[in-house]
Amino acid sequence: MRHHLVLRVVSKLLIPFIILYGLYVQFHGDFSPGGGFQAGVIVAAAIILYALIFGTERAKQVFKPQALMVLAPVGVMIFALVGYYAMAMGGAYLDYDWLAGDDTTGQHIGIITVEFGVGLTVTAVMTLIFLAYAGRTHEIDDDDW
Amino acid sequence: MLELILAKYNYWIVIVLMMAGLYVVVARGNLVKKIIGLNVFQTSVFLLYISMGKVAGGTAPILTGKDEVFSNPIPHVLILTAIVVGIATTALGLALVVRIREAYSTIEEDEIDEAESLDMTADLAERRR
Amino acid sequence: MSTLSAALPHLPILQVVVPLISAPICFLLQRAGLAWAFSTLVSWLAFATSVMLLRAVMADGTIHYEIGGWAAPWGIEYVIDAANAIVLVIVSGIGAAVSSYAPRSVLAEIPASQRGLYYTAYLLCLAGLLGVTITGDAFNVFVFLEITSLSSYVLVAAGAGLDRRALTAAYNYLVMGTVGATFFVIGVGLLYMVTGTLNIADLHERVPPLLDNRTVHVAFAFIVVGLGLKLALFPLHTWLPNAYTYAPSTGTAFLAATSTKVSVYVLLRFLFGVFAPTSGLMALTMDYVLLPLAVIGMMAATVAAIYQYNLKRLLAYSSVAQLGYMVLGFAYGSVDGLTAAVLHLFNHALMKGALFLALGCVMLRVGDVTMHGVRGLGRQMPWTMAAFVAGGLSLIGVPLTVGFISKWYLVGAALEDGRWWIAALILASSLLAVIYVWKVVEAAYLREPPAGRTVREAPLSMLVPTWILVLANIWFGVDAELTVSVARTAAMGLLGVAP
Amino acid sequence: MELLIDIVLLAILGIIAVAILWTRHLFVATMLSGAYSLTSAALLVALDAVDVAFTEAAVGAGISTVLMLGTLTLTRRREKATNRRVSIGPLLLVIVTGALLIYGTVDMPAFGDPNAPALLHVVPEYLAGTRDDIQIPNIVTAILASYRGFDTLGETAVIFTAGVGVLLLLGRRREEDEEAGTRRPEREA
Amino acid sequence: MNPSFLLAATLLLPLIGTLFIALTGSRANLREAVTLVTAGLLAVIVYSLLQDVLAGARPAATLVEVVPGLPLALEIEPLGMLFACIASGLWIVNSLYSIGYMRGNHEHKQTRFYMCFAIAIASAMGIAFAGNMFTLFIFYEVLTLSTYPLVAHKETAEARQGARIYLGLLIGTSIGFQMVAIIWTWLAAGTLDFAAGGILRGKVDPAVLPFLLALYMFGIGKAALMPFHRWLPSAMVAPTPVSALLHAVAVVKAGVFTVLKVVVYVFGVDLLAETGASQWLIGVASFTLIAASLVAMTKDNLKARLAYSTISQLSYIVLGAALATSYGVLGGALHIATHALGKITLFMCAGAIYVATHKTEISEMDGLGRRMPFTYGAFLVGALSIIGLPPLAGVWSKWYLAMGAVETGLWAVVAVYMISSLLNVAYLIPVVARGFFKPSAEPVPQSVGAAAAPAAGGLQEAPLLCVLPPCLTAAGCVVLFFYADAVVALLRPLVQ
Repeated sequence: MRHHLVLRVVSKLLIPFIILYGLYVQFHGDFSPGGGFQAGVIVAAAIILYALIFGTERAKQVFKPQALMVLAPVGVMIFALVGYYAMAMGGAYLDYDWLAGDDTTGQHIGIITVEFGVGLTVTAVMTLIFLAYAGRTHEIDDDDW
Repeated sequence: MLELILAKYNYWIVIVLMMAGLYVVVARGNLVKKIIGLNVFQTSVFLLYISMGKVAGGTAPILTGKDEVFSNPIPHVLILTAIVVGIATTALGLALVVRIREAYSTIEEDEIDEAESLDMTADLAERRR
Repeated sequence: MSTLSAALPHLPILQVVVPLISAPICFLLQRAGLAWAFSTLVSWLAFATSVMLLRAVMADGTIHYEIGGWAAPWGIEYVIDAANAIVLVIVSGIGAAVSSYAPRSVLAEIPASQRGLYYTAYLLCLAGLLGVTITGDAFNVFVFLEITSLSSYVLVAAGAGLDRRALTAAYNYLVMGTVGATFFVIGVGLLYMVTGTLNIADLHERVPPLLDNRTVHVAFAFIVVGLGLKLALFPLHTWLPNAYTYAPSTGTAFLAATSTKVSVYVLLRFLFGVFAPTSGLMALTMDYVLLPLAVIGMMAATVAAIYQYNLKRLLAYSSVAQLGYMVLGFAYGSVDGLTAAVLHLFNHALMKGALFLALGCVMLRVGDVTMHGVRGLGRQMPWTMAAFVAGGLSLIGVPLTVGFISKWYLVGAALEDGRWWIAALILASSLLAVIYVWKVVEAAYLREPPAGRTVREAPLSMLVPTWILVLANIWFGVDAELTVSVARTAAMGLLGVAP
Repeated sequence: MELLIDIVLLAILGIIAVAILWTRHLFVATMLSGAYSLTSAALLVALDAVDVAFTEAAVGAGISTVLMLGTLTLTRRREKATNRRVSIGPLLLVIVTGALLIYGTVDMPAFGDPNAPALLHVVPEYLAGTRDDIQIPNIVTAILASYRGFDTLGETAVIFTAGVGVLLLLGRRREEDEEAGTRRPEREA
Repeated sequence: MNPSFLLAATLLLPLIGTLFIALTGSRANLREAVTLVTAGLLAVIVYSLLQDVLAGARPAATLVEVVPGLPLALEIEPLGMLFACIASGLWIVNSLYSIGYMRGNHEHKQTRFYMCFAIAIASAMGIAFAGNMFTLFIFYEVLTLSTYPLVAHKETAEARQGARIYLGLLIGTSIGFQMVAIIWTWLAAGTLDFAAGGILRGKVDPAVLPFLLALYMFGIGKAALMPFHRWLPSAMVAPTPVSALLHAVAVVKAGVFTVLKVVVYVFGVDLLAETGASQWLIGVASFTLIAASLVAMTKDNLKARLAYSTISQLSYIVLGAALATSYGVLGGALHIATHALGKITLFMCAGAIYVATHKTEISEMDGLGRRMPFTYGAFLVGALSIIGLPPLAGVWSKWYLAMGAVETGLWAVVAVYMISSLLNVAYLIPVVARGFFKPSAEPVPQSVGAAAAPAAGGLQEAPLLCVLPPCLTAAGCVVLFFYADAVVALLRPLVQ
């Protein structure tokens, strides 16, 4: 689809906004619908859009698979480590009350951190999965459809 | 009677949808179609769950400060998890389909069965040698 | 030491989250050797944890652990009693044995670039199985069941390096497993709808008064069918033979010895820990649906096993039959029956673990696990084949092996119940097992190897774990006091009978 | 009004489901499946499940459609024609299963019942707890990330597992796999 | 030494022997020496225990408690002592014979042969000294499994087939019937310990006692009660030493020994007598007894004929037990000893003939007696003992068995014993008669056996180690005739 100028320009404009929206969903999940998972999917969608328009090879240069392969496990680890940290502080596993001096703050910190971990993993895994599919074949041409 | 229908119609339609999905899974021989069927099946189950949490006249479970009637948030939480599980399964299933296509040059169940019985004969022939 | 004692109250959660967080670490390690060493270390840690938990449970009774500090039923709690403590031990124990065994086998069977991922999937599977077993929350069961299932599909599909049929086997497993999981979720949803809770203990209080509720009946049906798919209850077993045949040797050994067992346990937990049907429609279902299916499965799968040429498939069919034994045991609904079921769950894991590990050795050296491949191996790989024969004898139920103890209790429970025909069928099926085991024995010991084939005995790194399981087969066959007492405590706990 | 929206959306879902059953073109089926998810999302909004709707739209209509399209480019577009006749066995199975479920609905609380048992047991504590202890507005997030946070950890692990699986299956170049598919395990001499 | 220790040693010693046989497998002489030394030591231990038992002691040892209430326990009582003496004593003789036979025949895989043999003996000891039915069952199964490789020794298609039947029937009956019976007993009586007078009195409805007894009797496949006797002829594909010691002594006697144990210590003779639960068994045993004798007459293959003879003789003992009288039980127990001596002699002679001439069919053996006088002499003595003629041991057991029948007033059973003895004459004596009196079919006998050489006088005996043992056991038949009293004294406590 590289020759569709309109598409390229529009998406170039859109992609930053999609990612921004993803970040909003990520960190505003406490207040409105959304959270790590939805945010992760949105950001991944932005990356996938980029890959579709500009080609997987170029996408891989921007979003390096090696980096994604680090981010995916790190997201899970962030979540799990919050649990361990609470445990080390004296609470039960994942007991956010122990993350800060006061329970409510602790809960907020906990929720935001784990949601971040979820978002990281989802973004990375979704992108990786897409790249794996895409890496399996030649570039997708219009004629394919 | 009407009351019964009004009380349950949502469940019934959702159940029919679920069964349509399940039918595709069981009856269709195309591997991609099966995955699509699974998706329809699971999505309908999500609807069933959410339906049971609905409260007439309720709102989305987001605290706004006013004393409102909320729909049951627990099914929402569960289904969020289930959706994630669903996409994970779909991704893995489709990856398998891609590999199957590469290995067998087909994604139709009957043709794969044929190829596998050929594999079996080849195995035996090799041992006879 | 102080950190250790501080960790003690957290053992229940550590049992699961240590393997769980190890999976991403393993993923990051990349190099196969490191990934192996790490996953083995974690498996042994998990094993040690489960042994400590079992001891604690047997000494002090049920352990509760509230995750996130939220009391049940609002939060998710872990509940450990004798029934799941023994399952934890078997899962982590088999995990430890299989992962110690793995490197040479994985080296031979799995392409270099996939080995690290394979170990990661194994750790996820281990964490999932442990999580399913230990949890006291119905929906949490589903989540961890899916970790298990997805990683099992991966473990099976990893066999594609050797045989493309691994792919279709994994695909079928995935479709049937997903349908099963979805059925389970429907069942749990229906239960939630009428009770408002997901906590198993809470459900146990709220469901029995509703035993005449039709929604509960349907929930029961869906949970049984869903778990039936996962545990390969005849006739829902069709995914199993291919999955076990084409998965890599280590994957087969691990899955065969653990995953269906855990599903059996979950079914057990739901049947007795939630529904507790002593009368009515559900009790009738157990008597007239579950029991006959178990019996038919036991016989049909045994007969099918006799006609198999590929030994992994042979053992897979034998597994279906053995699952029939377990379901039989708890379909009686008596303490004796449940004791027999739990006992067999443990014992069967030991047998199948040993047998599949022995086959892994054959796969490594001969590259062919068919009747043809094992010809004359009795002399060429004496230790491997001796392990296989010992496992086979256990499968038949020869005295001084765990199989005998299982059969003793299964038949005893059937007789106690006055179900003569079932006792007769159990014995008939174990006699048929003689046929398929002996086909292998004859091929290995009484036939000449194919002309020109020379193979050496398997390496020690594989023989030792195999023989550890074989010796466990004998040890718990000679001294069954521990297993029997745990199984009995478990059975009484599940039935809510005071000791 | 709610009822009307509800029924219209359900009807659309029904039509899409039949169309999926009917079509032989996998591309069409994929698109229909996306549409199905999108319509479901709309229905979920009507059922007050905004979080779920959001996710279903992003996942069902977005990611999974993209993955399916990706699969189709790697495989093929059309289903084999012979597979379209109605098969009795599966039909029977589906009818029995459906009938069983409908039988189960008889004793269910009515749709929208504000006094359903599910609303009376754990939910009130969640509402109060979210307001007082956790103090965030989105109750779903509170339950998801805190009360049932462990489920969410599991869920993240599920996604991670899928990633591991896909990488294992598709992570390498195709030629490597084809080469590998034909070999027997190296016999160690 | 501590009797419990000695008791455990009877089991351990052959197992240790097995280990050493395996280790010395490459050096034949050393290996055979190990076998002989082990056999000798075992006999010494058993006979030292015999002194204790005669003095009234009942040494016991618990090895391990498998499941609460189900220990692996050993305890000596007279019947078991008798069986152990026979098995361990004849193992020495048979080991000598094995060496001659296996070498004479250039058999392959001799190490495996001796190892399995030693394990089989260990399990026979376990059966003899088992303190409860559970332990007995376990060793019973081990005996089956350890003899399987011996039956399949030749590894030909025929051997595989025979071994399959052997294993199938023995495992099948034991798991299919015997195990059920044992579990049933356990559930009913709450124990499986052998106790004088039985453990079932008042625990099982007398109406189902015959059924339980049937499960036991058919479950003890080694007793070769029809219709589960097919394994015994099938097992004849094994090398002759195996047939001699195991399928004339250890294995089959383990079967009838178990029958006696069950009758005496599980059911109790009195209980059976009172309830008449064993009446049906009299019929089945009598039928087997006569039918097997008749079949034996039709067999031309010597080992097959001996096998059917064994089936018939085993039924003597089962019949004795079924009579449920003290004489019957005593006679049965005594018959274990006398028949063992007689039959092992016959088998060893058959093997000696095979080693020397490679002949297996009786019709081909015309005139052999003159060339193999020692072998045929021993055969004659063994045959006469089995027929039950004085001054040979066989007469005593038949006497007691007949007494038992008289005691119950069942004259038909007496008649069965008598007819059967006549049939014994009809199928055993022709073998000897053809050997001595028929002219040889082949004029110039060519030696096939290793050590055999047509020396002056036309002697063509098998190697010394093949001929000496049957002569020894034949002599034993004579000796036992005079010392039967000692055996009866040993067994006396059984029926008091």
